[in-house]
Amino acid sequence: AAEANVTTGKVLATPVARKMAKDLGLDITKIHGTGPQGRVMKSDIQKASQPKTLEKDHVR
Amino acid sequence: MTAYDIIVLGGGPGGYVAAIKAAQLGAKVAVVEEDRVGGVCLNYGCIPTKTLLKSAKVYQDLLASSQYGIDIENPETVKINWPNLMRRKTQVVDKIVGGVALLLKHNGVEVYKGHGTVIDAQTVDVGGERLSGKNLILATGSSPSMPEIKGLKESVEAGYAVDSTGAIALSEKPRSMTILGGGVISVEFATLYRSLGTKVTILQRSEGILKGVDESVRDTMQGHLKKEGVEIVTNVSIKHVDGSTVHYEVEGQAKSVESDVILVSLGRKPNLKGLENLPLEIGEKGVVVDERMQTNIPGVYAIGDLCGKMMLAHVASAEGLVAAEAIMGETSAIDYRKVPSCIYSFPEVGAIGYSEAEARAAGFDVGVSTFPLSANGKAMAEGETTGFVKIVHDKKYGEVVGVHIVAPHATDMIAEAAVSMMLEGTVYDMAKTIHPHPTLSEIVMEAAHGAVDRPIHIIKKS
Amino acid sequence: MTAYDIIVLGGGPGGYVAAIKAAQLGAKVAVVEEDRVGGVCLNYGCIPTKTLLKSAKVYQDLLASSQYGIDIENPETVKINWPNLMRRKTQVVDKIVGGVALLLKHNGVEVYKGHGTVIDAQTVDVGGERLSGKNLILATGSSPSMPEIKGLKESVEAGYAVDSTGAIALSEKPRSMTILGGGVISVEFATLYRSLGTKVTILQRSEGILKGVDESVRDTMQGHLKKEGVEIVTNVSIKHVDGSTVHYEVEGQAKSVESDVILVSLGRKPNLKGLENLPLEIGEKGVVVDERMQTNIPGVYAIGDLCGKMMLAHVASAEGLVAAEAIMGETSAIDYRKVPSCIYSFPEVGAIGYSEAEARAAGFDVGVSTFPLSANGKAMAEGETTGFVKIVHDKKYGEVVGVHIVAPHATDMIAEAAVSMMLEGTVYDMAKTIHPHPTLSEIVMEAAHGAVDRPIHIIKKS
Ligand SMILES: Cc1cc2nc3c(=O)[nH]c(=O)nc-3n(C[C@H](O)[C@H](O)[C@H](O)COP(=O)(O)OP(=O)(O)OC[C@H]3O[C@@H](n4cnc5c(N)ncnc54)[C@H](O)[C@@H]3O)c2cc1C
Ligand SMILES: Cc1cc2nc3c(=O)[nH]c(=O)nc-3n(C[C@H](O)[C@H](O)[C@H](O)COP(=O)(O)OP(=O)(O)OC[C@H]3O[C@@H](n4cnc5c(N)ncnc54)[C@H](O)[C@@H]3O)c2cc1C
Repeated sequence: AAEANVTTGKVLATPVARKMAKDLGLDITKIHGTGPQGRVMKSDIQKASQPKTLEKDHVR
Repeated sequence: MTAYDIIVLGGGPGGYVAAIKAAQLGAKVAVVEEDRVGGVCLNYGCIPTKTLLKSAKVYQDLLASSQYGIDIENPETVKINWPNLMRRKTQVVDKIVGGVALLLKHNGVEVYKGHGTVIDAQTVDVGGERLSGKNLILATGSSPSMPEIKGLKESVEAGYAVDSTGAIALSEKPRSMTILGGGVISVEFATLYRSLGTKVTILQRSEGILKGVDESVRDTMQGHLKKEGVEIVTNVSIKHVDGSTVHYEVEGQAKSVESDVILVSLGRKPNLKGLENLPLEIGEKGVVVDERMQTNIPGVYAIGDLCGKMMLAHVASAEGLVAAEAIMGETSAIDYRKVPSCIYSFPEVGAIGYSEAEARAAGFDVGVSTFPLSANGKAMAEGETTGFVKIVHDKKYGEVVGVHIVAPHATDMIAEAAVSMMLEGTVYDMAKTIHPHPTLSEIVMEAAHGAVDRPIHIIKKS
Repeated sequence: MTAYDIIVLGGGPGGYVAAIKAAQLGAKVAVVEEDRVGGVCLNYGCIPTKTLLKSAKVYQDLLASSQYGIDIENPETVKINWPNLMRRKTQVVDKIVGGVALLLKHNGVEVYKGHGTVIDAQTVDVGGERLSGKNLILATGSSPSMPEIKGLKESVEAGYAVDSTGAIALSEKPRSMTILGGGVISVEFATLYRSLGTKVTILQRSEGILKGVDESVRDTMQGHLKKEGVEIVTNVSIKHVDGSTVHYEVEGQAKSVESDVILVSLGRKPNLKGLENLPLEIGEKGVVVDERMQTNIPGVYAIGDLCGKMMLAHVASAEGLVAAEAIMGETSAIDYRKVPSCIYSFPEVGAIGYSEAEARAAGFDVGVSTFPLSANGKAMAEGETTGFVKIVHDKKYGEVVGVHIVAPHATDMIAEAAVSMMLEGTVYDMAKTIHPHPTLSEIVMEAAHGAVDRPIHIIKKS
């Protein structure tokens, strides 16, 4: 999968990811998408919304 | 004078859906319909043609049965029972039309039977009775165009030339049929009658049939119809009609063709009768409306074939929903680039969005990927391998902007593309979507793999 | 000793797809296959069954043709030509298997014919020849389980009892067949043989057939099969087999059934022969792997039926892609909740994601909406109205988490749901997607409308 499309302006994201980001007050353009072609998925929002300490986990 | 929130003029797939939706949203609604509810689609269009096409398909399958190991000892004993075939069509239509009448009733919509004349933006007359409505939805549909061709009117009167409504109610199977025009409806009738054994000739004014359809689809369908024995004459100029004979010119040569039936399928025009009192803005294709289906007159909406944006039943219905919602304070709109259209030929065609040429003209950074049915396991298992899928995408993000399918179930298969495009899906998403094996739908995944990188199941020249 | 980047053991839809993908990504790849490439799927499973099912469908359509207005004067002259039916099956299989062999060749994959024995994680022996590979992909598939039932072995030897491979190669049409087990494969064989006129009995140990399938689908299919004349006996305990007779107990009563053929369809077990030298971790269903299909041994991957996650060809292929990509340094993974599965019965079944019960058990705020085929215009036009769609969604955002379709083309229709779920689409998106009219796929849109608010084309009790 390619890198997130942050630089190109448009963000590929799923409807559920968008709704969840809005609910949680997250800026979807700043979230790294792991779906096909860097699409932001529900799980990416869930990860981003977790406390910072946990974020290390997914860096591996 | 009975007062309504909304009066809907015309009970076709545009009008009846708008009426039901508006009623569901709480409006008091009347529908005025001079014929049966269901409009052209249910009574004379989509449904009767597909019912007859099913019979034609059964007949074809029967003739080909021995290739599947099912023998009919004496194939001459297979007979088309024309009265039964027509009876089934009528039964199916009656049942569906009856269903729509019930739906209207259950949703509390009142149906007035008769010709409606719009008096002003709030008033409609039905046979002397006056209805008043805060809003008006015009859904009067369209009728076949009968162009000025010398002798055509007489041929119609003599019973040789018919329009599509005539062509679904012939009293016997014609031995031969000449179809004037090569659009979608022509191709469906050519499929229907050719499959039943009629000698079919299509006379087409322009260079090829199915104008507006993706080039690869046109080529495939034209080739396939010819292979099935349909004669297709292009670049034709029709000179005059003489009874059962059509005289035409092609490449400077005068020719003629005689047949049992002449089917005139040269486009349709909006039904404006009854609307004369409204100062409606009317464009080239029909009544002009904005995104919410409102005409130039506030409170007066127009939908479906009357507007002529895309003369399809599902467009009429979708526009009906938009109009009903607009009146009831909800906003929605249609992206016409995401509306599928179908041809119920054998094999079927399902298409949505930009054709390859349109996409290039629109300035996309166009990527195209195709995959043939002949490399698909299920198609081989079914013995029906004519067809392909073509995915047109914008390379920038990989967004799918057009999908064109020729396949036995293409009209059902195109829904995958429709929902993908609705969700602004990319070829990456389509490729990553696991499609079940063995299915025809795998061709979509394979073509998407081809767009991303390489398909698995075909040798790609690189 | 020839050295490869990857050795793939087994050339089924798991192995051959993994090999081609890895080769496309630049690896030097060998496939070891003791039978023909294509595995169970192409040679004895998916493809031959669907080819035979097509013949059965043609036969059924033929018997029903008069309802479509196509008469066969003397229906008794319709004959199943068993040798031709079998020959077509063989031809289709040979063609597809030949195609796979060509694909492998064109992608530069070397195929070794013979039984492979893994010596260690880098070495495979094929008939004395040693191949070395930096990585190993195990794709040896599965075989039918032959449970310990008294007399079964003798019945197999006497030629009465067969497994699925035997059931696609019978020398004549059986007058009667008893099927032990009520899973997907059983239902497909029941459909096949019942449609061809065989008297079919299914003996099922548990309360109902099609364990694991959504409740509504199970009920519909069970009812439909019974209506078609398949005898389904549930809560059965099989006691012993005596030649062509199965003795069983139901509700404390001893019973028996005699038939031409006994089909044993009681599950499948992973093929571990040749893998004995590897200290593989093996779970209840098969070889245990991580998300990237790697086993407990670094560099050794396993895919497909051998792992037994979902015993489906498209799962094997998708896992093959994951393994090939993992080895070649790309990451991908499969969400098994977004994998469709199909039953090629008449009508077909296509399903994906959570069943209603599973969704509730998983703790979703479950919404369910269904729409029947009997209210669909195209289904009426085609005269095939048994079926429905059921959409299971999570009410929080409306996300679609399961779709279950019973319909003539359900196996193609489920692709719409697959791509929707891949894109995390909601019922709102499905409802707003304009579906072409008239198509079976409209039921998906209608059910989605029902999930959001109200469908248009049915009277909903509220
Ligand atoms: C042969 C054929 C096959 C077709 N097949 C398909 C297909 O497969 N799929 C598809 O999507 N589309 C198909 N179409 C097109 C489809 O039928 C139309 O797009 C659709 O019917 C348009 O719906 P509508 O509601 O706008 O108008 P209509 O269906 O034309 O309905 C208009 C209604 O208004 C009534 N009416 C008109 N004026 C008045 C008045 N003044 N007072 C009272 N009542 C009035 C008419 O009697 C009619 O019932 C086909 C068309 C034809 C001719
Ligand atoms: C009757 C039937 C119908 C089916 N229909 C469908 C369907 O419609 N759709 C669907 O998705 N699935 C269907 N399946 C399931 C499908 O066939 C399997 O899921 C699929 O074949 C699994 O692929 P695989 O590559 O893992 O294994 P397999 O297809 O079993 O291939 C394994 C290969 O490895 C070879 N092999 C094994 N051990 C060795 C060794 N030591 N050395 C060399 N070669 C070896 C075998 O000869 C075989 O060719 C059906 C199965 C059956 C039985």
